[in-house]
Amino acid sequence: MHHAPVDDRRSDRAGRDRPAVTVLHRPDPGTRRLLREITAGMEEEGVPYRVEEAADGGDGARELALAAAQASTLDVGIGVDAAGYICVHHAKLPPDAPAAAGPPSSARTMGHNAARLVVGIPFKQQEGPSHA
Amino acid sequence: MHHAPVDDRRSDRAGRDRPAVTVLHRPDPGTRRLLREITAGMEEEGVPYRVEEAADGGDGARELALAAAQASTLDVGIGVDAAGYICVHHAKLPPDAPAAAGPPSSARTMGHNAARLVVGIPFKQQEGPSHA
Amino acid sequence: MTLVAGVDIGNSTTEACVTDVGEDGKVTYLSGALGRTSGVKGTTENVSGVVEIVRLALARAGRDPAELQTVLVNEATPVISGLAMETITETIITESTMIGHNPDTPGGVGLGVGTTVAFPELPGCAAGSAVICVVGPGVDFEDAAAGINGATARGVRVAGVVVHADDATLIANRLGEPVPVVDEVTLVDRVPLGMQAAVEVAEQGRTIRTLSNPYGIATVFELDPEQTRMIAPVARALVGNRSAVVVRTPAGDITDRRIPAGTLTLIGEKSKRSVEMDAGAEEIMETLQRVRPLADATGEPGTHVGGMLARVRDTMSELTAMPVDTVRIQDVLAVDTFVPQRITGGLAGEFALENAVALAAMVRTSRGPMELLAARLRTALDAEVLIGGVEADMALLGALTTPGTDRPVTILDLGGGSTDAAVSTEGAEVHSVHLAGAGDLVTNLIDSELGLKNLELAEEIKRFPLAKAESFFHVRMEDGTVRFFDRPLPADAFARVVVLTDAGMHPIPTRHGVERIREVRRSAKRRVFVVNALRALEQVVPGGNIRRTGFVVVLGGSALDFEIPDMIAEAVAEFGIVSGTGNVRGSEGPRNAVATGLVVNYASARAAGAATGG
Amino acid sequence: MTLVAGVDIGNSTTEACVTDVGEDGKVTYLSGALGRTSGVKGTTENVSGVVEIVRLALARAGRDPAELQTVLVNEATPVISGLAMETITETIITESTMIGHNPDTPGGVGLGVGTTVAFPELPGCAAGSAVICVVGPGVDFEDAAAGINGATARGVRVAGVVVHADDATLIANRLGEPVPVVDEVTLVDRVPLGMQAAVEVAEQGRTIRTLSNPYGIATVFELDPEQTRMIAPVARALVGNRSAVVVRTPAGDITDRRIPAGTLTLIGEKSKRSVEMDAGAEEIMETLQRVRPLADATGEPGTHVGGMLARVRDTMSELTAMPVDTVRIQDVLAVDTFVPQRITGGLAGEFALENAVALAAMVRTSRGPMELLAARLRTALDAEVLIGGVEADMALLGALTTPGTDRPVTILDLGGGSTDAAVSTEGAEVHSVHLAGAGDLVTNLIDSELGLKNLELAEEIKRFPLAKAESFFHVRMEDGTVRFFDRPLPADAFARVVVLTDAGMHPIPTRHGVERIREVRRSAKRRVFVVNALRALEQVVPGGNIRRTGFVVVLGGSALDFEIPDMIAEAVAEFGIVSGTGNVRGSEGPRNAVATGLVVNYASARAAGAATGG
Ligand SMILES: Nc1ncnc2c1ncn2[C@@H]1O[C@H](COP(=O)(O)OP(=O)(O)O)[C@@H](O)[C@H]1O
Ligand SMILES: Nc1ncnc2c1ncn2[C@@H]1O[C@H](COP(=O)(O)OP(=O)(O)O)[C@@H](O)[C@H]1O
Ligand SMILES: [Mg+2]
Ligand SMILES: [Mg+2]
Repeated sequence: MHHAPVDDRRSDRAGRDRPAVTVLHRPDPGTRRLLREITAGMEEEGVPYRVEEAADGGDGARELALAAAQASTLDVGIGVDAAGYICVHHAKLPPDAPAAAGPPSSARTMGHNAARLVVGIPFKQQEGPSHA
Repeated sequence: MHHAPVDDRRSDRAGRDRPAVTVLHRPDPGTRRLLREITAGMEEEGVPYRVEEAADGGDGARELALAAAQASTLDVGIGVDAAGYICVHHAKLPPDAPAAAGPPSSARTMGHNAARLVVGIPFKQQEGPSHA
Repeated sequence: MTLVAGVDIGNSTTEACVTDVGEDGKVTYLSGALGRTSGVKGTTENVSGVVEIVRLALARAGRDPAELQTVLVNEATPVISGLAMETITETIITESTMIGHNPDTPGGVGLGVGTTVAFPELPGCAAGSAVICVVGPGVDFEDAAAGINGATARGVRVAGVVVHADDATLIANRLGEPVPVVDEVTLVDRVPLGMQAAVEVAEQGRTIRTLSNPYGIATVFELDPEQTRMIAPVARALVGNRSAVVVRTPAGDITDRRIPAGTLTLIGEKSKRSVEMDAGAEEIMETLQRVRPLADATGEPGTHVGGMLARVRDTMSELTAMPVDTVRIQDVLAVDTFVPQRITGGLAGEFALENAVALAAMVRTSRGPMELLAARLRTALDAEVLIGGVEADMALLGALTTPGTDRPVTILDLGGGSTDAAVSTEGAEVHSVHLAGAGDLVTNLIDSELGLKNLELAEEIKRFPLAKAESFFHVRMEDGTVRFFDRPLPADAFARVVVLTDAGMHPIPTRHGVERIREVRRSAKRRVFVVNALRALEQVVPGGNIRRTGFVVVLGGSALDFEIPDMIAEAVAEFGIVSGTGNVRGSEGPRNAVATGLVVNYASARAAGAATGG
Repeated sequence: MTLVAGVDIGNSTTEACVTDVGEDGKVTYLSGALGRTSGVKGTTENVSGVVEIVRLALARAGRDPAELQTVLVNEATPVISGLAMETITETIITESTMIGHNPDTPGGVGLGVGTTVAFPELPGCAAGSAVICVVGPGVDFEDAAAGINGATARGVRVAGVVVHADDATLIANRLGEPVPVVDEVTLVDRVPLGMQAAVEVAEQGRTIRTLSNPYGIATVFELDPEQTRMIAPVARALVGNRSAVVVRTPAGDITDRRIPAGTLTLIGEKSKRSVEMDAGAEEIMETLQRVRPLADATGEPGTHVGGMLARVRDTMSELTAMPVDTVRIQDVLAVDTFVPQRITGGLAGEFALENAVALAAMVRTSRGPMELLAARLRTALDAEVLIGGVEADMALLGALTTPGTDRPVTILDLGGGSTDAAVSTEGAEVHSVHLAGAGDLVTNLIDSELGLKNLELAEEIKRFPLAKAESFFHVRMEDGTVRFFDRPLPADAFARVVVLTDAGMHPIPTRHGVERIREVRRSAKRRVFVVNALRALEQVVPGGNIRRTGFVVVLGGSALDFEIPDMIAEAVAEFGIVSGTGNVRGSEGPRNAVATGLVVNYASARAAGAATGG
């Protein structure tokens, strides 16, 4: 009967059916640092996540985010395009109305807000210049 | 800014992205009466639904329900097999652990409970002999 | 060095500590243990429990039971509590005047007025007449809607519908002109026909406005002032509902009757006063304050309170083997409560929250067969067994091992059956009281106010926070935070309010929301412990002036609660005293005070002996 | 038949009804209308509003304005209210003794004690020492964790962490041995270094137990009783937090200072009494009761209350063009409230709910330039304009058109600025009162208690139910029911508490949950209207005995509220009187009573005239 809370750091390695926000990004080496910030935002909020590389193609952050949201068991996805532009989407939102979007400098905040979309608390505001 | 509540009776005809519980059934003429009871249960609870015929195949109620749940924008689906056996599933549940299941006589209650799964209130108990 | 065990036999819990005491009185604490008290405190039934707990403590200290030299036991005077609860109001509907249940899914919105007519009679209704259609069991919703639409087409004004089945939305959705529909009326057959009636359904999230207002009913039925006065209680009973039906019957009425619960007589040492039970807790407690100290309490025979006190006395006499007529009630705590109860005469299983009074009574029995208990323990443990000092003195000594405390110190011992307090002034004079009502009363209030009929679950609700399973993989805690789980939650937890116990997640099988359950839990704790803490302090501190209390140390099992200590801190905050949960020996929290005090007492006597002897 | 309009110029709202009055006094009501009063009640500024509303009513009745023969206007004595609020407590932290904010996501669980050391100094710490690591801005969480793990590997006991960024979980997750981490400490640079400190984080859904207990802090820092007494306020300030840091600084302290708000002097017609503002609302209202009827009120100059009353007088004098020194305060309503305020000296933007007192004051000015107003209306409407009887008399006459009412009748008029009451005994003698505090005060309390700084939104929160947007397609209403929408909700509503107004869904930009906002809303309504309704009834009914009130009819804009009438019904239930919301002429609800009463009065005078004349 007792359920252990999810250990966030294991999420990447975990199976598909475990609840997690999905992050879908272009296979660009420059996004590494960004992904670290995005996932840090989610980890701080205590929401599990899974990071996946998008197959080749010309999709932008929004399309990636939507696909990620649809793949997510929590209905929330993040897309990161080759330029590092970030989009947060929800599977139940109209495709052209994502929940949030921002430049690379907003990576941490985007992670927090994807998590907050799951938790259902108000979004965090982007503070001054970013960490990224 | 003002949003009109969904008119349940229009749900069948509505588009894919509108929130609705999906009902997936085998194309058996005998299920008509059942479908009426199932959808009545949801309509009474005020939760929109959409009814679809399953393509040919040997799937049972549980498989149909799971597919329906995955197709539903509300994550909740109902499957009805050729024998009229009914299953209520949720897209986030393990495939082999549906939320509820019952014989044809429980049709109305199954409809209520699929709706309550969406609304998040305790299930209705099946009362004595059924209407169906 | 002597291996010494201190043992505190409480009403609920037996606690022990194992220590090494030097010749000079220096004490080295080795370990502690606790467990349920076996049998009634102060009787030989306690032996098995004590032996088990002392052995456990010895094992934890890594010491051989054979080494044990001395066992110190408290002077265990049983303080036993009894508990009874009586409803003092009753709501009765006569002549099917109204339907005031709150179905989950009524249909339509608005107000409809007309003459009640059974669904099969609809075709016979004259065009132009206004009717309220009463649909009995077995009628299909499509047939019902078709029948009503047909009547409307003929010019009958069907102004509202009352249905047996859970079909209100289904019917309303199929009407040409939507009208209010109230459903799940179980006894629909008893709705009087041919009478004027009004059906009202409010918008989602709102409550009705017309039928909950006497002048609204007067407008609807064109009542004169006298008739309005008569109908006013019906309006009042419907306040807060989302839907309702009012039928105008010749002698229909709804009464909120006070049940004559009887008179409680409080016999003080100097004076004696009576108070009506149905006056409520506040008045009872004020009366008690005027006759204090209490010598006994009696209830008018043949009344509810008579029965309540008789039950308490019987339990006491059974537990202590004292003759019933020698049982003296030395304190009572009355608490206002309510009990969800089915309204007599309702047509749809209407419930009302009826008022009730819970009465906890406390009896201090004569000192039990302590010598015999000591002798048995001597045999069982093969050690010297000494009966220690007065329990309150020992508890104070133990409490003073809490870091940061000093005399004058006041202890508040929040137990299961009683709330005890003692004060030790600088002159070391000790004054103590035992008050009725503590943790068990809180559990009982939670059980009855939520209608659980499950004391074990009520105890869990008391001790652990709530959450709501929001999906199969996460819960929202009562503070609004969210917690994720790896595996899907148990199916019976989903969409339910659950209590997050040590042993897992237990669903609470009621319709109450998290907020409601939380409020009942917190208010029960307040009604018992805040009231008793203030009562106890007031009685025990010099001159009743709480500001002069010194350090207040809160002890006992209920001081382990996750919110009671905060409530007490807030309640005494205005007195500007230092109050907090005890931390016996800097490590035991609010536990082990008496056991520790026994050893402290023994050691200082020994040191004094050594000093004079040497 | 004469086409007659009754017009009621209220402080907030102007109401009219249009009627045909026969020679025999028979009245046929044709239509009604209402709108905002233009300008101050009883002045010529009202003309434009009255004209517009009368025209609207005529249009609704389908009558030509030229047909209008007579306009009846109430004797509009302006009753003007002023409102002021002052904080009376202030929490101040000195010497950075504690960090008591509640970050959303602290890290780790438990209690850690050690000496504070800045993160860059960690490598210099001796093995075996216990430290609390203070991580300033700009340090990456991986670097922080690596640094701490490194120190731990060297044998330094890092017992807890205090961080500037929102990184607590990130750091805690990366520590070899998890320790409590408190984050989002904005002024982390001011945490004193080299001091003993304790960091505590409770499990999710729980609150801290050690640092909120004075004996817990005493245990941690090995304090003596005197030091414990000093630290007790810190413990008290931390009660209810999930995480906290306490630093032991030589003179650190936290004080909950009462701000000397000054003395309010209530001058009655017979006696005069003073009361300290910081004694709170209850004591102020009790003092008022002892000097009633009030002739004036003054506040000690140079104090907060002096300033409050000066502001009220200035507003009054401005609105009415009366000299400031002739303004007399005839009633006050004091209400306890609280204001969320930043704690002085806090290191992390800590907030405290400081106590405050809101004071509504009511001034009845002399009768305004009614004759001039009447003359202007005559020109503007081209009709006979008559100034009707006393307002309270007219309201009573109008209220009696509510079905089911009879004399003796009492009206309770719940307006915007004042709560008025009048009683008409069987002898037709009328007694009336005007009390300070009504709908506008409720709106102000909601605004300040929720920290909205948006009166329009506060007014919406007062009037409409709340919901929480649970997905992009559905909301959960405050009563727990769910409502679906066709299209996704506006993005700014998602996961927010929204108020469901007539004009759509408006998000409430605070962190408060539905329950909290609901409780503030309901308690504000109770504190103003339940208090004032009872005060008004008590003052107006014969002998102050509410049981002898007869029929109570609730009128006014605030009687349209979706919960105030229910609250008043519950409050007066125990008196066993008939009380409900008025339904003027069986159709107007609690509106149009004075306008209707004016016509009733005119018609019966006319009938009497016709009878004697004929
Ligand atoms: N962790 C806990 N939280 C809340 N209440 C508790 C906890 N542990 C014990 N209690 C309560 O303490 C009471 C027993 O107190 P205790 O001091 O053991 O009794 P006694 O002094 O009569 O032996 C019971 O009502 C029990 O519910
Ligand atoms: N539908 C409503 N619900 C709640 N309050 C309302 C409603 N309509 C008006 N009010 C309140 O009524 C008050 C004005 O009352 P009103 O009787 O018009 O004032 P006055 O008698 O001073 O002209 C305002 O505080 C306003 O917020
Ligand atoms: Mg229904
Ligand atoms: Mg954080």
